[in-house]
Amino acid sequence: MTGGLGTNSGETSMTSTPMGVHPLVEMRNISIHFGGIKAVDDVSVDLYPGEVVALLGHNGAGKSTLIKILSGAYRANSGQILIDGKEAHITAPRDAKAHGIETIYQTLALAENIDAPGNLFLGRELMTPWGTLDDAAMEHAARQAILELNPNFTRIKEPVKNLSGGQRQSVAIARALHFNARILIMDEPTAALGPHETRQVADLITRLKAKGIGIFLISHDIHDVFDLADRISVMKNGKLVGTVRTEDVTQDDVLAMIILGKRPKIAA
Amino acid sequence: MTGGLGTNSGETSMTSTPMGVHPLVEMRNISIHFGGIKAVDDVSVDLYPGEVVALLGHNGAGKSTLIKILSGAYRANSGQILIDGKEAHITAPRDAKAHGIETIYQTLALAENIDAPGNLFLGRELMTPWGTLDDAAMEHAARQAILELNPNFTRIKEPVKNLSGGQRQSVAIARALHFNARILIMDEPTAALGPHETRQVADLITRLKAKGIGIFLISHDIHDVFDLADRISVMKNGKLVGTVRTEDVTQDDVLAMIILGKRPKIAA
Amino acid sequence: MMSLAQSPATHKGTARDLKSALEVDLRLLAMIGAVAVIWVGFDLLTDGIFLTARNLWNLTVQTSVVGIMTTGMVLVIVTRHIDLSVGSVLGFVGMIMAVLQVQYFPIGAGWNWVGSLVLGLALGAVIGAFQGWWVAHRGVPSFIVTLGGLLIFRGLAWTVTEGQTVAPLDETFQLMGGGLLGSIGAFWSWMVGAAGVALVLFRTFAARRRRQRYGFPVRPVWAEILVAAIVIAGIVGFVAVMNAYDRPRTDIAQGIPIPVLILIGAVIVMSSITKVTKFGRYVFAIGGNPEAAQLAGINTKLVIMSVFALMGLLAGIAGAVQTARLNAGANSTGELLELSVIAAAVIGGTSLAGGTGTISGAIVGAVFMQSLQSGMILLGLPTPMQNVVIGLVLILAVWIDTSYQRRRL
Amino acid sequence: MMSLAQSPATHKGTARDLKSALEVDLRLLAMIGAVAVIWVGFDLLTDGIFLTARNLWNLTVQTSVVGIMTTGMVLVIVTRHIDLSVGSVLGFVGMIMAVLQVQYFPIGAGWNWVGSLVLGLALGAVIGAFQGWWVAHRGVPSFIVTLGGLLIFRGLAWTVTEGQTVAPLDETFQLMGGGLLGSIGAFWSWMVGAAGVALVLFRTFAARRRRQRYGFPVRPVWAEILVAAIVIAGIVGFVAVMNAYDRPRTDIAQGIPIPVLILIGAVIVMSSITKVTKFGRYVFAIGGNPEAAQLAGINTKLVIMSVFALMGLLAGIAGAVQTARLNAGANSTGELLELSVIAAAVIGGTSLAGGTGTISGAIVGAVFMQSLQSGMILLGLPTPMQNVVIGLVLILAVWIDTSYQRRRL
Amino acid sequence: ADKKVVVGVSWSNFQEERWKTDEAAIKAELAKEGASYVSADAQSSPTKQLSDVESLIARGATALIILAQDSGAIQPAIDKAKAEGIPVVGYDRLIESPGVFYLTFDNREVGRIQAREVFKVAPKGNYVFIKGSSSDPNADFLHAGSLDVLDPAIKSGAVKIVGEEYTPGWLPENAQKEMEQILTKANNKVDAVVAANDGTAGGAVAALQAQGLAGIPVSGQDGDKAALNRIARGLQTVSVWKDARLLGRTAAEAAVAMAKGTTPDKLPGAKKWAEGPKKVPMDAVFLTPVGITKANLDVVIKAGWVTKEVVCQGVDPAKAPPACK
Ligand SMILES: Nc1ncnc2c1ncn2[C@@H]1O[C@H](COP(=O)(O)OP(=O)(O)OP(=O)(O)O)[C@@H](O)[C@H]1O
Ligand SMILES: Nc1ncnc2c1ncn2[C@@H]1O[C@H](COP(=O)(O)OP(=O)(O)OP(=O)(O)O)[C@@H](O)[C@H]1O
Ligand SMILES: O[C@@H]1[C@@H](O)[C@H](O)OC[C@H]1O
Ligand SMILES: [Mg+2]
Ligand SMILES: [Mg+2]
Repeated sequence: MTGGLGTNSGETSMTSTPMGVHPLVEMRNISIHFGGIKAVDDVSVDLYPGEVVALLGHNGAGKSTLIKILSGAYRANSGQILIDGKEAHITAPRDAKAHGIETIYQTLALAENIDAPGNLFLGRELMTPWGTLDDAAMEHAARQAILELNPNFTRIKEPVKNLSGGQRQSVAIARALHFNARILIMDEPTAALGPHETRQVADLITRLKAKGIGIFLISHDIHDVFDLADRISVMKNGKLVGTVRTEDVTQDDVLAMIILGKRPKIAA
Repeated sequence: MTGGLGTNSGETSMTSTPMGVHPLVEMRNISIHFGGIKAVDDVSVDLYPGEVVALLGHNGAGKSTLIKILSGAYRANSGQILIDGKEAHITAPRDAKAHGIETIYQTLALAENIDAPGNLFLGRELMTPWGTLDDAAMEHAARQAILELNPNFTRIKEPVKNLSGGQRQSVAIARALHFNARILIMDEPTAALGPHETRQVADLITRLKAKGIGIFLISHDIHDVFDLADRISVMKNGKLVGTVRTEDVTQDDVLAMIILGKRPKIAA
Repeated sequence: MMSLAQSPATHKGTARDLKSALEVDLRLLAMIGAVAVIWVGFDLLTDGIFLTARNLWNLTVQTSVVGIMTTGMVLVIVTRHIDLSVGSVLGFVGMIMAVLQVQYFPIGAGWNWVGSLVLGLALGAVIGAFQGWWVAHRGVPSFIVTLGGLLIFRGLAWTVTEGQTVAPLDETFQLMGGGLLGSIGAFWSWMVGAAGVALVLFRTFAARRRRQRYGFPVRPVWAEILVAAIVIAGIVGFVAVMNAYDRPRTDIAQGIPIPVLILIGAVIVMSSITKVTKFGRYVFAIGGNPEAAQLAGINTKLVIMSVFALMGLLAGIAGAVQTARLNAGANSTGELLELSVIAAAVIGGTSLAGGTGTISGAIVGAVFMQSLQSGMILLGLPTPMQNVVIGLVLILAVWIDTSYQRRRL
Repeated sequence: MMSLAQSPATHKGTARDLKSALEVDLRLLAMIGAVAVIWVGFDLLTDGIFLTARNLWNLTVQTSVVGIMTTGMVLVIVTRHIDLSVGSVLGFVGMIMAVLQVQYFPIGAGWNWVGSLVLGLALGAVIGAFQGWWVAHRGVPSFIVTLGGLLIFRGLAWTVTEGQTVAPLDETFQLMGGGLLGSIGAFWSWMVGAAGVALVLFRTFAARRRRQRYGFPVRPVWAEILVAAIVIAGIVGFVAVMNAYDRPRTDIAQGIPIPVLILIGAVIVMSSITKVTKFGRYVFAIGGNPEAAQLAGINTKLVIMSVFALMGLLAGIAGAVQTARLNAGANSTGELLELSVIAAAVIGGTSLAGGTGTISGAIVGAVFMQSLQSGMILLGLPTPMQNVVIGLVLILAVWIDTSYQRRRL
Repeated sequence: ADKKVVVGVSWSNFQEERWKTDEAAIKAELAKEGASYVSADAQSSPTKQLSDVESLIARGATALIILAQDSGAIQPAIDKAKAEGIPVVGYDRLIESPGVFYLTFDNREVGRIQAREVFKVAPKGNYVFIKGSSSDPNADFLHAGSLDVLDPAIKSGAVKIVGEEYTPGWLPENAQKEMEQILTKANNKVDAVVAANDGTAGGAVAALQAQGLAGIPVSGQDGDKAALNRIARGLQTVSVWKDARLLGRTAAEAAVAMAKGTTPDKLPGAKKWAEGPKKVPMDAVFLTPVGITKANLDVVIKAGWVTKEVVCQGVDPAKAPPACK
């Protein structure tokens, strides 16, 4: 909880750097449209090291689209992204990874025909000294990473298309966590997880925070959000309703933001 | 709550018909395996009219596989399905629909290239008097059905592949609810839904119960399950841990069943 | 493959507003634009020969065989399948019809051509259904089944007469090929045009009514009128061009050639099937997600088998047209045609990944390919170089088309 | 399409246990079984000619051109693309090599064949990369790009000499075709066999070691030995057969023909690429889910372009073999070969939907097709009837294969 | 006023080496007469050929030269031309239709020459037929001509057919595979090969060479340069040479004359002929195909068809034919 700062202007977040702490990420005035629809409309959010910022909003509010711009999956029509205070040009997922951004996509983004270790290390394979894929090492590492989340998961060599919904999600989570991200984007990471597995993820998030990693968390579970997030940004119909500090608001305040699009008095 | 009956033998549920009420569905000693793995192993569950039976279990426990056998997506290697006390031969989704079984699949099962009304009425299109597709009527009906769940959803003519995760799920839910099912299977119906939309679905379930519809509900949200379910069946590694009446157990009891595979004292 | 990191276009006020008011299929317009460009290009390069009534009339006839088949191929590809056998089936069915006419049925009998035509079309449909059965019920990849079909029916086409060409054919049957007498003249052409105009007006009106009934937004009236007017102008222009070409050394107008009439019929029927029937809806659903379609209770096997049967029937019809046009049954008829038929569909926007495609696009694709070929001959480049140019233009045109698509998103 | 409502097989004790102990690729075994069946069938029908050393030797040579190219086609299809241009590229590159040898480089010079070969292969790779660029960077469907390529390079092949056949070629170059002197004799064949055996033993051992290091389960020792023994027996048997065929009218053993050696090299290299390199992993990831691959940070455009470049290179190699074999550069060389190459891959289990396929399966597929063709000629049926039979057997064999697959699940 | 003469030529399968020469000859003659040349290639498809002819007519052709892919299926194209009043020269292959001027080297005669020359060298023994594409009707004419010559010997048992295959697409590589399999089947007991053209002959010779059998009699046609070289080196027995330049020049002359109103019967050398399958009376000029063998290779060199260097490249001086001395 180093530098969490409740920004409080609705349309443009006034970022400041208290105590000289740079925000890890600043997204400024981001807009994107698909054909006629403005999926994200002039939204600004930021994220400090060791902070969890939750993105909430009704279905179709634009949450996934916003974070996909940060992860390099989409390119914004306008707006700016700053990382560590410097403008970053993220035009492809590779660029985001180079900045230490790891993402768990809502759609998981797994190669269905490849097994869990293959997916976990996709794009960052371990190699033997002879320059060949080190499948055994990858299997070993993947086993450990996934079992930590999900102790019942043993079918590690199966193509992921044959896995259950929660097993697939475990693979996606393990992949994002394995590579020491500085910035972690989690788009509904526990939607398909069982209660035990969800607990594990929550614990992990707490541990990562402690290590100074910044996390954007999209979740529909208000309980979880209040447990984990330092700040909450709420979107509605592509626009940012506002950003509040979790400690300043009640769950009902946040629900009102989500459903009615009204910013609570306290943060006004 | 007509005839909810807590069955209580672990491996084979002893179905009885108190007060002459037939169970709507009985699945008896169902097994299925994929290659080497026994995804469902000798599981028996049943469902009475107006009852909600929740299926719980860790990720990969076999919940989805079990209900896919009832919905005709998979064929069991062994076991029996009875509907209204009579053996039913369900070898294809069509057979299940003919028995009034509607399913919300965890994977949603939408045709990505088709819009929401098209998906909602897929296989049961409305026709004009001239025998052509009545797209306007379908659009009208779909709009109403979906807006009821999700008031922010306006992009009804968009191919569903362009919709957000929650919007897609709304379409799948609307489809299952629209056709007056007698038996409803819901596999994590609210996983991608926002808090408001989730509330709507819960209300709907309560109303359907009142109409005497039987519902199998798979969900990872223990709160919801306790709010909605009359009985809870827990699976672990393909096997049935046991079935309990919600009113007889605590949330911790159920969590213990899920994680440890132990049946609580009370239901023993 | 579509790039993920794409930059959606910035909002262009008037263009987008106009587009949304007109609600037209921009992809089709782009394709028609591409055709228009090469037409004008060829016309300039050939000193005005390309855009004569006569050349356009020829072009429509030359397009008809591929055009008829590509309407079926769209459905096959939309369901994520492929049919490599269409050329061979066309050849085999054509050969059978020719042999029936010349060797089995009494020459000159009035029912001769009807009998052989009906039997031929039935044969085409049965062959298609048979292949579809292997695909849908036996689970053999359609590439293999229809590659087998390609070999089998080409071989059988030879075997029927041991390679001999069968000619000449029944006089009435020949009309289907659009030869010297095979067009319907000015009066009936105008009648067909009038029917087309009536259809357009009726559909516009009916669709508007249906939407209004539910209070859905409809196009502004001026836009509705404008779109209908453009389509009607197209129809009238088409008939006028067909009528502007006279029978050689007479001043009797040819009018619409019969094979083109058959093509128009196929387009209308197949478009209707894809747009207003359950069957068409299921075809697209299967293409979008075969599992989802099955889970929705659709009898996907039956649908797929029917799609192949329909393709076989259309290959049979095309076989009749082609055989009539050649006035001969030859065992090589239709060789390599599968490639043109599939190419027309793909150029017209049908995706080999399944789930998307339009009949109208495929027809424009067929016209595009045939225009290139015919135009090339008019240009008089050395023959092998013509292929080089066709290959290049093909790639460029589809590139412009797809990149236009992408920008628009 | 796979039926969803499928009934997984009941547990068959010993068979499954044996299978899991051996961990072998059952699909490949089924394919090899199918080949064995038609071999024995042909042998009976041809009174023992089919399974003579001489015929098998011929068969390997005849398979080499398609075999070399199909190793690349597997990768192309796995990435959800297609290359229709391979036959034309083969013809064009072959023609260029022939012309360089005969018309540009000094005849008889020792470097003549090397120079023309190297330039030819480079040309093939460049052509492939060029087509891949259009597909990956410009987003034009590969069907269109390579259909364009088919037309372009066939036209250019003609243009090089205006249709004239160029022959005879350099003596050394001819060896690549496996003619009278184009095989390596008994001694070197055994050496190659020994190298193969060593490779098998080394890989078995190394893989076992690596798994054991992490305490993963490994095959029981008896199973490991059994599998290795079968593979080694295959290698030894192959060399023995190649050596059993003598140069005509001598008792000097032919041994492995050079084109077959090239094929073996292509198979080893391409198998390794698919199995042990990042590149191969990315190819499959792209086939499984192109978006996911891109989101994982893979440079998917570069991968796809490289796959096409590799395909072009292999078409160039095949062009050298084919041209050497004919001892002539002819503009028509390789016509229609694309279909055989794609068919071999599909028969061998490569799915046109992308994401699955093996090099070894594709080679077995190529052998299967060529066996049918060669066997048919031995049988002496009328040629067009041969196609009918090939078509039927093709469908049946793939059906048995796929339905066996399905039952096993 | 005299309209400019435009001669449209419809080729059947330009991929064969010889047509380029025909084209050059036609073009040269037309240029000399001030007429212009337009052309199209049907790529072995009768269907495309029909479209081609339509396009050539649209292009303003005032006379047509048609190399028919299929003499049956070309009829509608002829009808169109006639309806437009455009005269037609049936080039190389018979188009049996009244009013068409028929100018050819008789294909059946080509087949006869092929068999005759081979038969001279191998009057008895095992024969193989490599027949060319089954979808090209000419393949059957050639074969029929060969049988005209060989039938008696076959009946008497002196000649035995041990293999007979059509060659898909006329492709040399297909001919090669066929020959390999036939040799396997006959255990190399093959004494002569009647190959339908020089391309397929090339494939057959490659297969023979691989068995050390090069030198047994092999036929061909078209006078392809590679084939003439094979003859010089003793690898092929005969290539039936249809002097394409003569054929081309004559055709061009006829086309121009007919475009200007000359009727076919008034053309130089024209004679009445009605021996087609349908016995349609036509005006025709027959040119004589020449069988080129080792003995008369000088004919093609003297005619300027090829240079001596090309023909004699790589010939062993010891066994050189007279033309290479
Ligand atoms: N590729 C696309 N093409 C067209 N529209 C799109 C596309 N992706 C998203 N949209 C639209 O943009 C809007 C925002 O979608 P987004 O996925 O960001 O919502 P979300 O807030 O993540 O919702 P959810 O909670 O349901 O996941 C939605 O209306 C959606 O339909
Ligand atoms: N088609 C298939 N092929 C092979 N294995 C499968 C297949 N479908 C499911 N399985 C396996 O069967 C087991 C049960 O899967 P299922 O999807 O029923 O789990 P689940 O209880 O629904 O889990 P979740 O909560 O994650 O959705 C898992 O181990 C899964 O990997
Ligand atoms: O001259 C030959 C021609 O008659 C035939 O049709 O095609 C092949 C040629 O070689
Ligand atoms: Mg989302
Ligand atoms: Mg599940």
